[in-house]
Amino acid sequence: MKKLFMKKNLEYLVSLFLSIAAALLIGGLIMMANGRSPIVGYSALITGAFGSKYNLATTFAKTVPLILTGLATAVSFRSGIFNIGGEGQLYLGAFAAAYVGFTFTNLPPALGILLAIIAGAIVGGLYALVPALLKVYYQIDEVITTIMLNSVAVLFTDYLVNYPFAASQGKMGGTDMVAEGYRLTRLVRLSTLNTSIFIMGFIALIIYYMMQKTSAGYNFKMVGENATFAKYGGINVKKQMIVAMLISGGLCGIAGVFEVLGSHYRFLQNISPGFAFDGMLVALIVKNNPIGVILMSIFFGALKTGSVAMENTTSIPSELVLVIQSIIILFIAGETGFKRMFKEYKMKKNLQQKAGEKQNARTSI
Amino acid sequence: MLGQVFNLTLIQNTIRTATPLILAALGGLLTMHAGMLNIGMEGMILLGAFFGVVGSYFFASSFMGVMLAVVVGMIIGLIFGFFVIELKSDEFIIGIAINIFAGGLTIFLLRSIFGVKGAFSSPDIIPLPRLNFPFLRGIPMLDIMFNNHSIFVYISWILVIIAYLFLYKTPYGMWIRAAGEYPEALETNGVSPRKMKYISSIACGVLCGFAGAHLSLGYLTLFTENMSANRGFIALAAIIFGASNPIKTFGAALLFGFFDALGIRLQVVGIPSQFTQMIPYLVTVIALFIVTKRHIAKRKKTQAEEGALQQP
Amino acid sequence: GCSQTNEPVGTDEANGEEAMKVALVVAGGLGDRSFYDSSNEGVERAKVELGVEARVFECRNDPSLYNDQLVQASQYASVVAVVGFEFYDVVQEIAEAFPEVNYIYVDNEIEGIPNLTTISYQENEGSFLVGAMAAILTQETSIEGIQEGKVIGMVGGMDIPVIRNFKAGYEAGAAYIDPEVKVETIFAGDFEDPAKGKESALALYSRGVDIIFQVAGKTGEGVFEAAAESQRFAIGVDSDQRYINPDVIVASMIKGVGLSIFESIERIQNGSFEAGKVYYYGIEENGVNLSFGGEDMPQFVTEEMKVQIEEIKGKIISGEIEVPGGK
Amino acid sequence: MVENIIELKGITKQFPGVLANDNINLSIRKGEVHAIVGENGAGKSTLMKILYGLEAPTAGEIFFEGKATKITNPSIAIDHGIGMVHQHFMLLPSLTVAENIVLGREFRKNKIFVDFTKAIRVTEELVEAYGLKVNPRLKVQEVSVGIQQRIEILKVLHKGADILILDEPTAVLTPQETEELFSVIRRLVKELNKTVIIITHKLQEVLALSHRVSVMRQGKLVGTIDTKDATEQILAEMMVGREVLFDALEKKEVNRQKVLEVKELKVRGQRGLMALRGVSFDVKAGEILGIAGVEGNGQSELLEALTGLREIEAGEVLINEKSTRGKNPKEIRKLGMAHVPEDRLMTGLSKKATITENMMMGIQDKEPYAIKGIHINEKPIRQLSDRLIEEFDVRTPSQDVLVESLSGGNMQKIVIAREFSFNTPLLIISQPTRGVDIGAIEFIHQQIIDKRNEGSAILLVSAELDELFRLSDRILTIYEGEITGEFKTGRITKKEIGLYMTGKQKMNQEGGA
Ligand SMILES: Nc1ncnc2c1ncn2[C@@H]1O[C@H](COP(=O)(O)OP(=O)(O)OP(=O)(O)O)[C@@H](O)[C@H]1O
Ligand SMILES: Nc1ncnc2c1ncn2[C@@H]1O[C@H](COP(=O)(O)OP(=O)(O)OP(=O)(O)O)[C@@H](O)[C@H]1O
Ligand SMILES: [Mg+2]
Ligand SMILES: [Mg+2]
Repeated sequence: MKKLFMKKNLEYLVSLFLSIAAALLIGGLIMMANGRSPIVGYSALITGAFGSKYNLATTFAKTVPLILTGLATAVSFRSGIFNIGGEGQLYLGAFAAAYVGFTFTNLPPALGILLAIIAGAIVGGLYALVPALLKVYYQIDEVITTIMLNSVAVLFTDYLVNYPFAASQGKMGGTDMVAEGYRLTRLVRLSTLNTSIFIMGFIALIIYYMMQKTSAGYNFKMVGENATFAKYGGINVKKQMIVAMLISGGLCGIAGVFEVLGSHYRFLQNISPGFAFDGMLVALIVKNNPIGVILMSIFFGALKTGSVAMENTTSIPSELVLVIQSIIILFIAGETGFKRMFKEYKMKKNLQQKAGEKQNARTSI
Repeated sequence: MLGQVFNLTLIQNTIRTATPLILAALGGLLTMHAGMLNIGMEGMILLGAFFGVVGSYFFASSFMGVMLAVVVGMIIGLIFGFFVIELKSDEFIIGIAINIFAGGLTIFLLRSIFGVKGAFSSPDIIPLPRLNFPFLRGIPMLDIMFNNHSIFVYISWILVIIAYLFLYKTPYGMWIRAAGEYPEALETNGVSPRKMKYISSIACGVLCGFAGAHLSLGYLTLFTENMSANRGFIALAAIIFGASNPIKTFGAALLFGFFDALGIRLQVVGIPSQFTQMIPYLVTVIALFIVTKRHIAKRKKTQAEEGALQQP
Repeated sequence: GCSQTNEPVGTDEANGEEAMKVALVVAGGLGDRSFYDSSNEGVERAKVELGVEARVFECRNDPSLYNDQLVQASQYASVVAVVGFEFYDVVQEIAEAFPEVNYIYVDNEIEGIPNLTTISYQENEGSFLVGAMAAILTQETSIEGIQEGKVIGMVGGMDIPVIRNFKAGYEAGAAYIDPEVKVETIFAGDFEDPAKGKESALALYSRGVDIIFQVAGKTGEGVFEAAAESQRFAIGVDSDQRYINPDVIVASMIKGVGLSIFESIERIQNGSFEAGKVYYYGIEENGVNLSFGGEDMPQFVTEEMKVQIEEIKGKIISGEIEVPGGK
Repeated sequence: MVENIIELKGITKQFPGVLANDNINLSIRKGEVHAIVGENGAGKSTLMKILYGLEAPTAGEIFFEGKATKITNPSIAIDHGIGMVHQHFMLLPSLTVAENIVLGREFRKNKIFVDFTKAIRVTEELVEAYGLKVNPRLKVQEVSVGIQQRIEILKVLHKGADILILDEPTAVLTPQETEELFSVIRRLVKELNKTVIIITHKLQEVLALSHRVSVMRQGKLVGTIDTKDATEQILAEMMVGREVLFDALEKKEVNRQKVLEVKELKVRGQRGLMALRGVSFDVKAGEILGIAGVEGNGQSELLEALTGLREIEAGEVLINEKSTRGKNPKEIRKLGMAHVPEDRLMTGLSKKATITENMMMGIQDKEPYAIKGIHINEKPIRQLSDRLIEEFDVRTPSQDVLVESLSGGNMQKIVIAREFSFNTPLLIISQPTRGVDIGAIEFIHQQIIDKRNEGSAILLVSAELDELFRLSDRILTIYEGEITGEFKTGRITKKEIGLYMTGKQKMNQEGGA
């Protein structure tokens, strides 16, 4: 049994690796067609992502919001409720953290940080509650409501940072800075990597544990796979969906909190370049598996850091990097399909061969 | 004050804003009926906009611009179809990949073909023709509402009707819906659901090509990076709102266009722009809520009535 | 191997043999045909005229890249030009981490960091001129396309401090000419959506606005289209945009971003640079100005009006006119 | 010489990990009714799908009227006059009956549009010609399964099929409907010289209807014999490889406390109409109460109401004297109820989950399977799963296999294993052997009787009268949401009970048992 499991994972890794390799090959061809050397390009990409302590730290810094939003997606999608509103929840969570950070400036640091995280999680979670209730009690498609509510949240925080909570210093769409004690310690010189990665790791551990090892996780999965069965079996489907959405929104809120406490020290207008969407992509690629989210986030973090470095040092334009990225995503998404096609082809060939041999044997008699 | 906001140009504005949404949404609802949620529309529109400009500029013909946009749309539709139908990949991921791809490719080609970054405009980009119906001239209201729009505005209206007839009155439409609802059942009837899915995803590419070409050749006469500006996603919202019915989706797109236009005007009255910009999104959520609530109430009522009738 | 210090930069300078390296870090991306592009022009000019080596680092409006790109730039160059109000926090941090690199920071004011020099444009002064000019034009009904009413407009990209600063000057300029001139402003909510820009402009034109000042990046491209379609007028921003459509774009308010960056690089090269202070580039410093395009373009702004504008400039420089917003 | 209209030669189908068809040679004669029988998963459906062009054979050839023919998709099969009625309905719920019938071979108006009027007219003509009554204007989602089966057959006939493949068409039919279907089949064969291939698990049907019968086992064709030479025993032995005996089941007398009590229960159905109009009965410990009725007369709603899946309009349900009012399924289960639902795929299982994940539904938060109700304790769960798999003879390579890859019979065993393992005083069971092969039927029946003998109260709903008669102590008939009769088993014949099931006779409830 265990062996079977190992074999499957190994097979998956191999085919995933092959897909990425194929995508990189195409990317290389594009570079060559463009008169650039893929070897130079890719080595710049790899050094950029992993080449030094600083680069490595930058790569890991990128994974923090990805993992949190990725897990958020995994929790909700697995429960059969599609939270595409992570971006809005992240914005509101981030703002809540900033608000705590510049309003209650005299708390002991640990308490202040905790308060900010809790505020962010609650605000993000409550914002996710709206589409959850609409879905559960009115069967209103949560995909559309969450997308709409994203825009509302972004615009609302825009308003807040430009009017009631505008920064008192510097021309920027942002709030004031959070109290110094609440700023999370940076871990590597110059890099934005900070202690939020440990908190994130802890949260990820809890989520992993919840999803894989608890009856709550089992309930989520059953609701997502077949809600009728779940209800029949004694699971409160509505409650599960609402809870999943609350957790999902809370995680996105926390992702926002860390952007504030760890990276910018204040809420910025446009604070997220689409973290929640990247996280969603990651979760979808690994089919909502929490461990997969973590590994794939590291891959995407490296891809991002590496491609920026590649663009800076090799004159391969950033848009070409985007094209290559999209091809990588396509190939990873097509991995299962390619594998299946290949297997079917192989099996057919095998059997036809066997049949042919039989035929020959028969005729020769 | 209200007079400042509600006037005939608001309707014009609504129609213009809604047109690219309508075109893309008609494409998206075809794939939706065939059982595929296409969030790659955003990228398809962007590519359509870009290749519309390329075609128009190099062939000095807006028609060629549209043709080029359509061909590219078909290719992307085919790629989407291949991954989703053949490889059974997650349509979300493929959609996102298409969006990233379109974003990168258009910027890259903008630089390699036109040697510029950011935006390209030129008098050599031939815009799509505008239509005028002289007989409407005399009636000021109809004149403002229906005259002097770019050709795709009218085409989009016709396409709404065609899409409706196609989906609900022709065999192909029935087959596409069947392919989405229960592909195995369709297959046992001797029609290939795969083919239907391909047809719908290619048609979606074509319609998004139209939407893009309209944006860059009809609505505007230029190309800028990311000029699709989330219209693909809003079109998707219109589809869901309109329950994939062409007529209702058309209504949803108009509604969205209307509130967008209204938002612009409300700023002039002194409401902060962040709030006026929220209007279309908030209205969508609230409208969905009201519509569903009414629907539920109505169902309950008819149930009660039927029940009463049934009692011996 | 980026993280291992930046000694090479120091040695470059010491030798004086190798070319000076300049990095341009922009918050958005090149290709906006205004703000960032004009800063890049300054760097390009320095390449040609001062023989520096240069590289551009774009953040594409991704806040998670601000720090990274600034670090990369600091490791590459000895002079880093930083463009975008968004860098307010990061540039202070990074400047302290790289004491031997000179930072020229555009669009904000920061004092007290020895290797960080900020250049602050008094865009309100420039837009004061624009407002005055527009207010004059809207009364020139002899020009075809100018209507009876005295209404001028502005389309802003987003409702953010910089754009509001533009707005404040614009409104004050108009009021200075004639308090009866009405100014209507719409924020499109996006710097990258020309269709929205066009729609906003059309809405303004339909309300009797004669001339629109666009401060909206790529969204502004749509304003120009709307002007052409409605046969009204528009005013460009940041760099001289008249060339885009000289028939409707009557003038542009230019921000001398390129110039100021070029001058700063030049001063650093010849040692006359005063690091660590704030340079205000207003009208007096020729940091903001109006431009009216090439000779061959039709001129809507008459010599007479230009004289009037020059007078206003003088009054701003002398302090006789106090422009709201700004410092 | 009899003419072979179809010959399958060396047909082999390999699925990943399963050899579904292994070198099968089979010929079908023109004008015969050819039955195919075999255990669940023997490969019957797969073979027919290959013949119909839905699956590509890995090896082998099909000869149609003596000519080698490649049937690569159903369209080709249809063109050759082959039509297939599938094990699972292939109807589009949102389309009308007429639209479903013409789908794929529509009549056109102006070359472009579907001619809906003609579709309705043609459907009416078909109804007329074959005596299979349907209303062409209704949406398929509004009609009962029996009607859906008729639509499937009309669909095939509309496409002009000369060879009809029917994959378990009687599984969901009432005896009356089955009889109707058979008379249509006989007419098709006799009067119109059509050929019919029928898959069924019911051996009496094979004997009653077919000319020849082929038996499959584990992907191989065991043999083809003339029906006149066959008996149920012979067929069962060929299928299972051993004798299958339906001995009388031993019923013990046990204590007779009321466990389930239903009082004046009123429930609305799917479309808001009253599905149950005041039903009262009780089930005692150690008793099996059977509910007999034609499908769609309120049985489904009754079970859903009892198990908390459907809202109760009026009346009361008591389990061990405690009311279920306002309780959700979980709370009702706590009162001592377990439930084998009629639709195992939609309600009883999660296809995308493993066997073990399906087995642990209901115990996921109970000691010792969940420590403190939170932490899943894998070891006892896996042990339980293995034990149930063994006890209930689920044929699977491992407990980590996804349920979707099991055959229907094995899926059913999982549901029964799980629900029976709760050892509840009350068991509510619906269609326990639908689509299940005879070996498994025998086994499941024994399990139900064992539960009864251990003292559980059992409410059994089944469309199979044989099953009801065999298992029940008492039978209620239900018609249009009302109970029309109550009988002690053995006091009534199948024919008689049919009158009560169709509302032609009715007794007042007190007059019953
Ligand atoms: N698409 C498929 N992929 C993999 N295995 C399959 C597939 N379809 C069928 N099988 C396997 O092939 C075998 C034969 O299945 P088939 O459906 O032909 O059985 P059957 O005789 O019709 O059974 P039943 O009486 O339960 O309908 C089974 O083991 C089944 O699990
Ligand atoms: N992907 C699969 N892998 C393994 N087994 C499968 C798979 N899909 C289906 N099966 C099994 O194969 C059997 C046949 O499945 P299928 O869905 O083809 O239905 P069927 O009843 O055999 O066919 P039909 O409806 O055409 O009569 C079922 O018992 C099912 O459990
Ligand atoms: Mg005027
Ligand atoms: Mg079968």
